[in-house]
Parts: sequence; C-alpha cells; structure tokens
Amino acid sequence: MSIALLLTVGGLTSVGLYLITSRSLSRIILGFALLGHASVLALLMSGGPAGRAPIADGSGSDGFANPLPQALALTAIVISFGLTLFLLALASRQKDHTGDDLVEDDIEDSRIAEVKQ
Amino acid sequence: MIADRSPIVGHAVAAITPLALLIGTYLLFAGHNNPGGGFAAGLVFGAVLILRTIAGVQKPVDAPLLMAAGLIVIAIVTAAPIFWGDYFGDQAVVSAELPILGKIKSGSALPFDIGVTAIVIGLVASLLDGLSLIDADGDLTT
Amino acid sequence: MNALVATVILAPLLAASFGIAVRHKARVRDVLTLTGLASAFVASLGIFAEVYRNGTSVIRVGDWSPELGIVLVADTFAVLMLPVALAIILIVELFAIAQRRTEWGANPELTGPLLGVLTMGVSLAVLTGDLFTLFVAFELILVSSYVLLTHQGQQAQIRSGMTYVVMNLFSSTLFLFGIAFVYSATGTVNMALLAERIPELSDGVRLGIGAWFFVVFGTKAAVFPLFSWLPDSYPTAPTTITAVFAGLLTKIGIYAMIRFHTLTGMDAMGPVLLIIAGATMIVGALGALAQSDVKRILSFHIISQIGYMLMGLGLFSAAGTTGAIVFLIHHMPVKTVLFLVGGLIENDQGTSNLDRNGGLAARRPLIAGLFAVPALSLAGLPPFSGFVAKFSVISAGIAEAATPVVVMALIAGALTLLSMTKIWLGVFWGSKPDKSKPVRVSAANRRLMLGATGLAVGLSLFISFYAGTLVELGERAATELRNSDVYISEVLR
Amino acid sequence: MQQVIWTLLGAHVAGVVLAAIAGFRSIRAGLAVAAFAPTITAIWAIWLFVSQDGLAGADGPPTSELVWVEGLDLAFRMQVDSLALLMTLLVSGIGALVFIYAIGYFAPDAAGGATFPPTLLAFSASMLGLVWSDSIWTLFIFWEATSITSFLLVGHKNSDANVQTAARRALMITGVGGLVLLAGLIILAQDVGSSTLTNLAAAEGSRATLAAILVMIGAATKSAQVPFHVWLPGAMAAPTPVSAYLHSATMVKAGVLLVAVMGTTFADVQAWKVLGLAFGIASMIWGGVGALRHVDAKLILAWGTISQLGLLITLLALGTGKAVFAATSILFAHAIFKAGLFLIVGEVDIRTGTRDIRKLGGLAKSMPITFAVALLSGLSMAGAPPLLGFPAKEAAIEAVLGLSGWEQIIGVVSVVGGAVLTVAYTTRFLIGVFGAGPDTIVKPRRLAMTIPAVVLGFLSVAGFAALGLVNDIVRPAAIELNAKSEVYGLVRWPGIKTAFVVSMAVLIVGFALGVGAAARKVASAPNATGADAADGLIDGILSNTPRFIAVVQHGSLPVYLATMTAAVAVAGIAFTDQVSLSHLQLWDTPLQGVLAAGIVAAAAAGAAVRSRLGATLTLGATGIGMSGIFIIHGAPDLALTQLLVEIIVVVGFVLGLGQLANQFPTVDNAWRATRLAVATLGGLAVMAGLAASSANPSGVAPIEDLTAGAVNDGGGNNVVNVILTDVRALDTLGEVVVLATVAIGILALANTRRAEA
Repeated sequence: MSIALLLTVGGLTSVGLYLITSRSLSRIILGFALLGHASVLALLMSGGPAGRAPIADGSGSDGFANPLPQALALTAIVISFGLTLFLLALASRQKDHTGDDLVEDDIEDSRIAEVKQ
Repeated sequence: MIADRSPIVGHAVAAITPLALLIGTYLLFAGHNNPGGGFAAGLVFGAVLILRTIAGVQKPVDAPLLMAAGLIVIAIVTAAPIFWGDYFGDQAVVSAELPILGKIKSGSALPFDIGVTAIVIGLVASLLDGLSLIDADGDLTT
Repeated sequence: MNALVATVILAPLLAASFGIAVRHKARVRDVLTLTGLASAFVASLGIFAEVYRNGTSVIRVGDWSPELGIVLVADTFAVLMLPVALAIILIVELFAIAQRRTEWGANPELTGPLLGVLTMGVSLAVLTGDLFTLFVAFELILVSSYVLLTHQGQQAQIRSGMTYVVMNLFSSTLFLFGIAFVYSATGTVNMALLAERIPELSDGVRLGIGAWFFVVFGTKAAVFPLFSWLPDSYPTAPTTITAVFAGLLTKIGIYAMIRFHTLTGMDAMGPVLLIIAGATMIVGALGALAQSDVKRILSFHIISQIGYMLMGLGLFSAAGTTGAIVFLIHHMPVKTVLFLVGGLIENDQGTSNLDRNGGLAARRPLIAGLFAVPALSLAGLPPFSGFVAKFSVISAGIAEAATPVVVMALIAGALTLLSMTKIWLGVFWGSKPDKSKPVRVSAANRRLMLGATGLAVGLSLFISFYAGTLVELGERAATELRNSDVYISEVLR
Repeated sequence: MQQVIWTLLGAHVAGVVLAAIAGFRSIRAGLAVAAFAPTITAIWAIWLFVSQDGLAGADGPPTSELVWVEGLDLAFRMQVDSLALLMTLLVSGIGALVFIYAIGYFAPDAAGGATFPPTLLAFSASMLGLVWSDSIWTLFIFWEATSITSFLLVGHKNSDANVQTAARRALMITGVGGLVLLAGLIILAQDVGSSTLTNLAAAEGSRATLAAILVMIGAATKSAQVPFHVWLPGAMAAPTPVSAYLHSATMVKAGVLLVAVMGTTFADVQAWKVLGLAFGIASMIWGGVGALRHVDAKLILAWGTISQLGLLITLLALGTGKAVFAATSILFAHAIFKAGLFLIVGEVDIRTGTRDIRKLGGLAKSMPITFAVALLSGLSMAGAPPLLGFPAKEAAIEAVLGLSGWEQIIGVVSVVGGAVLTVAYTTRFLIGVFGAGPDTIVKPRRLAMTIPAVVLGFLSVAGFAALGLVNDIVRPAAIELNAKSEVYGLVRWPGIKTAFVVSMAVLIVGFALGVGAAARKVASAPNATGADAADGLIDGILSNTPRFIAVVQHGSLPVYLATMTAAVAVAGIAFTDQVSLSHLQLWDTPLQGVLAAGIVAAAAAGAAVRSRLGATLTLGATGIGMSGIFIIHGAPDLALTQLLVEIIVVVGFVLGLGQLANQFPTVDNAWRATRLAVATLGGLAVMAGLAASSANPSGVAPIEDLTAGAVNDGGGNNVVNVILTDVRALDTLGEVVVLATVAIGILALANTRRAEA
C-alpha cells in the first residue's frame, strides 16, 4: 500500500472533518466533497496496488488494477455527487429563511438547556 | 436571457451543442468496452443542457418526467429476465456490427445505460431549478 | 421466489416512477403508489411463507456467482423483518393520503413516490447479502428520508434537516471507509464470505472493523452517544413522516448491526455493547421525561428502546439474540402507531404540546384506546408484545448474569412507564387549558386516519397474539445468525 | 371443567365490550351489564363449593392451559384449587355486590359511562385471572393488568390534579414493584427450572435469596406495606366502589396471595422471613397509628387496611401451619368486613356530602340500617364475638403464642399491639361517624347502595354462626399453602385459654384507647409526608431530567459530529493493535506522490481561505488532482467521471452560492482548536484502519474470474462498466434511484420557495 495515498486519505479526511464541524453549510459541503474524495480513494486502495486499466484487450488480466473497487468507488462518487447537490439546495433554502447558510442549534434543546439555568 | 443580450454567446452555445452531443453519445455507446458509460454521458448531456438553458437557447426540460421514464426503463430491464425464468437483473447480450464504433457486443446493458443517462440529465436539469435560477414561469431569473 | 424478491424491490420503484410521472393527478397517483406498496407487501408475505417452509433462499441477482456478484438472501431474520416493515409503510401511506387531503404543506404529491423509494431501500437493505449493496440500500432509505423531512421547506424542517442530513452523510462516509477496510482485509464484500474471512483476521483488525461498523450502524440506530440527531430532527417532520421514520429507520440500523455483528462473530465486543446498551436505555428514558411535547417524548423513547435491542445483541447468547430480534419486530408497529396517534392528537387538539393539551380521553375515548394499547406495549406491560420482548431480553440478561445491564433495563422500564403517564396525564386526562384550533378534517378522512391507525394497532396486537410464533422464529433466526456456517453454505452453494 | 374457566373469562371480556356499549347510554346501564359476569362466576364458585364432586372430585380441581409463547414458557395456565376458590368467592362475590352498589352510588347522568364500568369489569377479570393462575407468568401478567386497571379507576375523576397525582403515584409504586417482581420471578424460574406454581420446588442459595428479596418487595408494593404504603391512602381518590373492591377486598390482597403461595418455595430462605416480618410488623403498627390520626372516614379505613395487610404478611412470613391458617382466615374475614365498611362510608358520603368525622353526627339515628351494618362489620374488624372476625383473630393470637424464641416475642408483641390499635381505630371510626356531633342533614336512602352493605354485614354474623362452612372454605386453602395447617380449624368458643384472655384484654384496652382518641379533637388531617416524598421523588426526576439531558443533548451539529469522530477514533485504536507496516511503500510512482501532495495542499488551502469563491476553486483543484491519481491507478472511468462531476459541482457552487456573501462568516473561530483535534483524530483513525486492514488480508479478490466473466457473460471489455451495468447492476439501480430522489428533493425545495414568493 502506498504511503503517499495513505497520507492523502488521512489528509483529506482531516481537512474534511475540520470543514464539516464548521457552522457554514457551504463549508460543510466542501468538507463532504473532500471526505468523498477520501472515501473513494480508500476504496480504490483497498483493491490493491495501481495497475493497468481493467479493460480486456485479449492479453489476460495480468497486472490489472482491481476493477471491483473501481466500480464501488464510481457508485460512491455518484451518490456523493447527488447528495452534494442536495446539500447545495438545502443551503440555498436556508439562505431564504435566515439570510445565511449557517447550521443553527436545535430550538427545543436550547429551551431545555435554558430550563437548567 | 444571456442570448438576448449577447447573440454571440447564443450562437457559440448553439454551435458546440452538436459536438457535445456527439461526445455524450460516444461515451454512452463506448462505455461497455472503453472508459465512459451512461453516467458520464448523462453528465455531458446535462452540462450542455445547463449551458443552453443559461444561455437562453432553450426552455428548461421537465426533469421529473425524464427521470421517471429512465427509472421505468431500468426497472423493466432489471425485472424482465424473470419472465423467461432467469434470475432478475440478468442481462441479455447480443452482438452487432456498427459503423465507427465497430463490432459491439451489447444488449440489455444498453437500455440500462440509457436509463442512467436520462436520470442524470434530469438531476442536472433540476439543479437549475433548485438553486433558484428559474422563476415561476419557467424562465431564467438572471 | 425470484419473482417475489424482484417484486418487493422493483414494484415500489415502478410505483414511485409512475407516481412521479403522473404526480399531479392525485387519485391515479395514490392508487398507483398504494398498488405498488401493497404488491410489495403481498410479495413479502409470499417470501415469508416460502422461507418458513423451505428455509433460507438465495437469489443471485443477474445470475453471477456470489464471489463476483450480488446475492440476496432471504433467511428467517430477513423474512421476519420484511413483511412488518412493508406493512408499516403501507399503513402510513394510507394515513398520509387521508391527512394530505386535509391539511398538508407544500408538495403533497411527493409523499407516495418517496415512500416507494423508501420501501425499495428497506427491501434491499433487509434482503441483501452484500455489504456494499447494504450501503446503497441505506443511501436509498436515507435520501428518501432527507427529502421526506425537508420537502415542505419550512424553516424548522430545513434547520433540523441540515443536522439530519449532515449527520447521516458523515455516517455514510464512515460506512464507505468501513467497506474499504473490509475489502482490503478480505477481498470481498459478500457477507457470507465475510462471515468466513473476518473471524480469520487478527484480533486488532477484526475488532477495529467491528467497532467501526458499530459506529456506522449505531449512528443510524441512534445508540448512545450517537443518538442526538434523532430527537432534533424527527419531531419537525409531518406526523406521518415521523411515524415511518420512527418505525423503520433506526430499526434498519439495528437490523444491520445484528446481522453484521453476529455473522462475523464479534462476540468479544459484548461487554462494550452492554455498557452502551445500558447508557442508551437510561439516557433515552431520561430524555423522554425531560420533554414536554408528545412527539419529542416518543422520539426519545425510540432511543431508549434501541438500548434493549442492543442489550439483546450484546449478550451474544442464543437467547439474547432472540430477544433482540423479537424486540426489533415488536417495536416497529408499536412505535409507528404511537406517532400516528400523535398525529391524531395534533389534529384534534391543534397541538402536541403537553402544556396545552388535556381531556382527550373523555372527548375521544377511541383515540385514548388507540394510544393505550401501544403505550402499554411500549412500556413492556402484558399481555402485549412489548412484554414478551422485554421479558425475553431481560431473562436472557439474567441467564447470562449480566446484572448491571439488567438493572439498567428495569430502571429504564420504570422511567418509560413514568413518561407514558406523563403523556396520559397531559393529553388524555384533566381538561384542555387553551383553545388552540383543531385541524379541520372531513369525516371520511377522519375515518381513514382512524382506520389506518387501527390497522397499525391491529398489526401490533397480531404480533402480540402470535408472540409464540415470533419467538420461535426469532430463535430460528438467531440460530441461523450465530451459526454462520449454515448461512455460508446456503449462500455459496 | 376446562371450558368453564375460559367461558367465565370470556364472559368477562364480552362483558367489558357490552358494558362499554351500554355505558354510552348511561353509567347505570353499563354497570348493570357489567355485573353479569361476576355474578355468574360467583354462583359457579358457590356451586363448586357446595357440590360434592367439586374440587375433591375424580377430576381434581378444574385446570386449563393456553400456551402463549412456548419458547419462553409463557402460558395462561389456570387451576381453580381451594385457595383460588376462596379468592373467587371474594373477587366475584364482592365484585357483584360492588357493581350493584355502584348503580346506586353514581348519579344517573354521571360522566364516564363508557369507561368506568368496562374498566372495573376488566379489573375484575384480571383479578380472577390472577387468583386462578397456576404459572408464575400467568400470575405476573394479571398482576400487571390489575395495576393498570387500578390506575385508570383511581383516575376516574381526573379533572382534579390531586387525583391525577394520586393515580400516578399508585401506578409508579406498583409498576416499579412489578418490575422488581419480574426480575425476582425470572431468577426463581431459572433457578428451579419451572414456572408452575403447584408444587414449585424449594429454592435455596444466594440466587434464591436475591429472588426472595425481589419477590417480597414486589409483593409489598402491591399490598401497600410500609414504606410503599403511601399510594394506598391516595388511591382513596377513587370512587368508593373502587376503594371497597380494589383497595380493601381484592387487589391489595394480590401481594398477600403471592407471599402465601411462595411460602413453601422460600421457606428455607432466611431473608424471606426477615424481610416479610419487617414489612408486616411495620405496616401493622404504622397503619394502625395512621388510622387513629385521620379524620376522613375513608382514610381511616384505608390506613386500617394497611395495618391488616401487615398482619397478614407477618403471619405468612412466620410460615408455621397455624400462622398460615390464621392468615387465610383473616384474609377471608377481612375482605367481607372491610368491603362492607367501605360501602357504608360511600353511602354516608353520598347521603351527607362529607366523610369528615368532625362534621358527621347523629347518624346512628338518621341512618339506622347503615349504623347496624357498620356495627356488625366494625365489631368483626375489631375481633369481637359473635362475629367472623373473632375466631380469625383468635387463630392469629394463638398462632403467635405457639411460636418459640425470638419469633414468639416479636410475634406476640406486634400482633397484640396491632390488634389493640385495630380495636382502637374501629371504636374511633364508629363513634366518629355515627356518634354524637352536629346533626347532619341526610339525603334519602338509595336501595342499590344499602342492600350490598347489608349483605356483607350479614355475612360477618352468618360466618360466625355457620363457622363449619367457613372452615370448609378456609381450611383446604390453608392446607394447600402449608400442609401443617391440617390440624387447625376456626372455633366458635375457645374456652378460657391464654389466647382468649389476651384477646379480651385487647378488646378492653383497644376500646378505651379508641374512646380516648375519639374524644380528642383532631384539628386537621396529618400531613401526607410519605406520599409527598413519593411525589417529590417523581417530580424531582421529572424536573431534573432537563438538567441532565441538556448535557448530552445540546442540539449542536458540530458537537454531534465531533462525538461521532471520537467514537471512530476508538475503533481506530483497535486497529493499531498488532499493526504491521511492512506492506507499506512510499508510493506506486513518484508522480502519485506529487499529485498526493498537491491534493492535500489544495484541500488545506480550501479550509484556510475565507473567500467562498477561493474555496470553490480549491475544490476544483483537488478534484482534478484526484482524477490524476485515478489515471495513475489504472481507473480511467473514475478519472473521467470525477472530472465531469467536478465541473458540475463547481458550476453548481458558483451559481448556487452566488447570492451568499463572498466571505465565510466568522462564527467558527471560537473552538478551532477542538475542531483541529477532532479532525486530526479522524484522519489518523482512517489511516490506521487502512494500514491495519491491508496488512494480512484473509482473502484475495477474484480479479481474473471477474475479467473473464465480464468478457464472456457480460459482453464487454471494460470490466468496470460491465460490473456497473451487469454484475452489480442492482447497486447501479439503487444509485440512480438515489439521484432521481435527490432531484425530486431539489425540485421540491424550489417549489416551496416559489410558493412563498
């Protein structure tokens, strides 16, 4: 397994996490895009080392990169693409309501927390 | 409408449309043997759609209908094998000799991919709406 | 069998697609979605009958061998889960049709099709014998729930929707990482092969994978301390939506957890699971007591009850797994019907806030009755299914001498009873302090809503009545899960 | 005989439905319908008792079994043995009388017709099931059912907040007791390997001790033993028929019954006896004291009940043949006289409008029949001849006199003390209600109320007169509980023996004490300290949970995410166990290393920049970098898709967020350090997972088979595409449904925006 890729996954995850723990939904979306990259890369790495593109040309499958994780990764990319678009729409709707795209605390929880004081 | 203010943009968009459509179609058909496939094709078509809609060359499409059609096609292709006793999701493969693309072996994977394409186009088309770029009359807000 | 399995997955999808195509023709759309959901339900009964008689059935989707392709596995656990889950969705759709003809926010035409997508996801999640397909199924369930939660676009829904979506998106990301770990350690995502290969891994990797997936499934299932998103998001959705979320979503998480962690032999995680189970029960029950809104109380109850299921799993004994399964099945209709009654209360009183409620038992004894049955069942009182469920989990705990968690379970039981009296006293007894306006409901729609709620109560009573069969099947399912050799040989045959 | 049991229970269930329907008309119609099932049950029980081939016949006692959950041994196993028959006579006999009484008690237009009669009948059915049960689970099921029905009945007049609190208190105490009992019974059943009550094996060992303690606590909550007694006086908020039926004659006896049937099982467990005596004696004394302090006639009786139940528990805990026999006799006698007294209090309440003994006066003259009945029942309670209470109390005194050692001392002192108190509060009750005082205005008599009370009063006399008959009822029941009871029987005239002397002394001392207590004017009722404490506990839980829950449930998304990350970090720690790094290499190709560095740098820049547009551009850069990595890795499809996706996403960002401010808001700076820590943890966990899981794989991916399958069966050379459209087409199907649903969601949000505009 390639340390370079390993560090890339770790780095992307960390930066992604840093971003999604922010309050601004647009930052959160950026964070998820990075986390998506990280997870796709992790899937790809799980299939083994880099290799030839798995397109059969009659010379057998020697040296092929594992195609299955690629397929899984593709599905993952597509799904996270869709959900990124959905988050964008949510952010845009939140902007309609509040003028910004900040994630707010739950009102009822805050009310109960105030009872505590 | 950008096209109203700047006819050149309109012409440019109109001009690249066939080329993009060609690329998309190639991706759709080549996918089974070379990089590409329904999803990539859908994104290319979708990008063209965005471009054309923003440029004002065409009205927004009815995304839900497009996607419903795509879903129905896929569902039927997936379900069909049970009618001839195979496990569902089985693909029927046929070979055909086509110009340019050469010999392709394909089959029910093709309608499946076409369904995928339709859905992706629908998704991209809905994005324009979702980001409040389209007003109540179905026109562009910018 | 092939056709039946195809039906439970594809019929709801087709119904949803056609429903979207004709979404503005209310009657056609409702008939279509109901037909799709009903045929999936009927097919699930067929699958149940088949598996009940002939044992586990394996469908190779696309006729690929299990090493390469996707298999769907209808074993006892799956067929116990499936009909109940689909029945719930069907009932909720009935209720939703009645409710949205009366008062519904924006986009009323989408509920049916979205429930279709949800159904497809649930069927797939329950039947799949493939870890990655499980991920896709989870995404189907989640994406339909995202849209169901936010599609009316109100401010509270968007706010809680963001929390809900982001939390679940993160857990989906973790799911993908988990799949990467599993695939890199075993070279497969087929669950039968995983059941074979994961126990062969070194302890560190095996438990790491177990713990990782515990977090993934635990977030969906809302276990302590990963539960906080649930009470924030569920109550903001329209009642019908909350009802189906409450009845199903967390349960799918627990379902996946029971399946994954028993098949892959994660017995060593038992003690940790029991600690978390105890905390989940208590925190959920205390959380319920702190609330003053019916829907929020009920939301916290979900968490508390998840703790019992987790306790059954964490015991890692045959009786414990049986208990967890019985609890899981019992809980689905009970929770759904409680939220549906919550909707009836909201309609009738104009609010679900306890401080502004009261006196409903005298005015609408029928609603009180519809509430009482599942409430008693949830509190674990006989002769309802909740008693059998609690009994089986607790006696499994006592048999394993897991005293701390048993004590926690008993305390949580008492707190649950207390919170049920809180609702009962607040809503059904006393008198209504203010005049919040009831929702105007036509007689026909009221009948349909009451009928749908009654159906759900009936389902719960049916399960109570046949609790013996349920336990028997639960034992069978537990045996199948715990002796993974059988599962492996069935799938790889 | 088997059918009879189900027929009778079925009649009760049918009665519940019919009573609800009839109750919609009027409460009296509902009650009349509801009275039917208890009446036929009582008649059946009397017939069974009278007929020669009843219980002792060739078939043995009527039994019946309906398996509910075989795997858990949960079954409805019934057996009407002698004890059950005794209890049936009480439950259904008194039940029938109470239903008739209630017809008189409620005004014709009283509310709750559709709920009260069926609930009361449901209670009656539950109680019947409880006394008939021959399995500890059957018993437990009906035990809980009586708690619930009792809760509903106590809360009948629920518009009053105090009533609600009282009902809640009763439910919570008996409910928690039920849970404790459940645990005890499960331990017991697992220990002795059976759940059948008849001939339940004796339990011993430390688990048996635990079971005994739990069962005894459960019984004590139900039978209102100190300190769990606090719910019973509160339950007097219920309509009087309910108090007479549930809270004196039947339900509170459930705990006593449980202690009785478990007596032989736990005979060798020391804790059982000690705890039973502690509960029993404390309740006997404290209950008696309580009865002397209250001015509400109904509360006097309620506290008296606590005392009497204490006496029963004490005797049963002692467990000798004589004590068990005495307990059985008192159980029978108590139900008759206490129910009668409650009915009288209810009548007084209805006819005078008060139950306060300070306000009542001259009732002996204005309500002569009632007074006569009260006198009979009251003297029976005090244990005076010639009434049924007398031989029963004699038996109890004799039982404790017959003990030896410390048990004798404790037994005699407490039973005699309790008896004195009983005589005292009975005297005070009779003087207070019927003696001199301000003349109270009395409304006309209602026949339906008077007759049941008269019947019960008469039974106290008749029982003494036909003591042989009572013996025939009580003795077999006592023998079932303890074989040594065989030698005992109730005697009408014991002769001048120690017990008789003691009991006469008790009467004299008690009477004097009672007269004194009656003369002492009590200003007000004592504070319900115990009940307040119980409510305080419940309210304390309710009001403190927000404080607790605010700690774990703060409604803040970033905290939730941080919690999740911390949780996976724990998993990450598991991965680092036995990790080997030998399979790692620096990079596949140097270019990969360059691209990797570029990606991480771009990502980090994206997190650092404050401008939205800048962040979007870095996102595009990482995406392009990713495509590069994919190409190097041999994944052209991924590269192509990634590139196209990136274009759409960046366009979406620019278009969608164009309306937002150019700069990110600055709200996040407050806890940046925490976020950094969380982020680092998460990244490390993922790296640990990947590195560890790839170290020693336990299986290999079938690349060759997959390629061959794709080309031959899938008909395509691009293996990845064949996987997507064929091998794993189901995943792709799911994936595109996700996309379509997302699109629907986006359009829905757009719709709501337009609707608002």
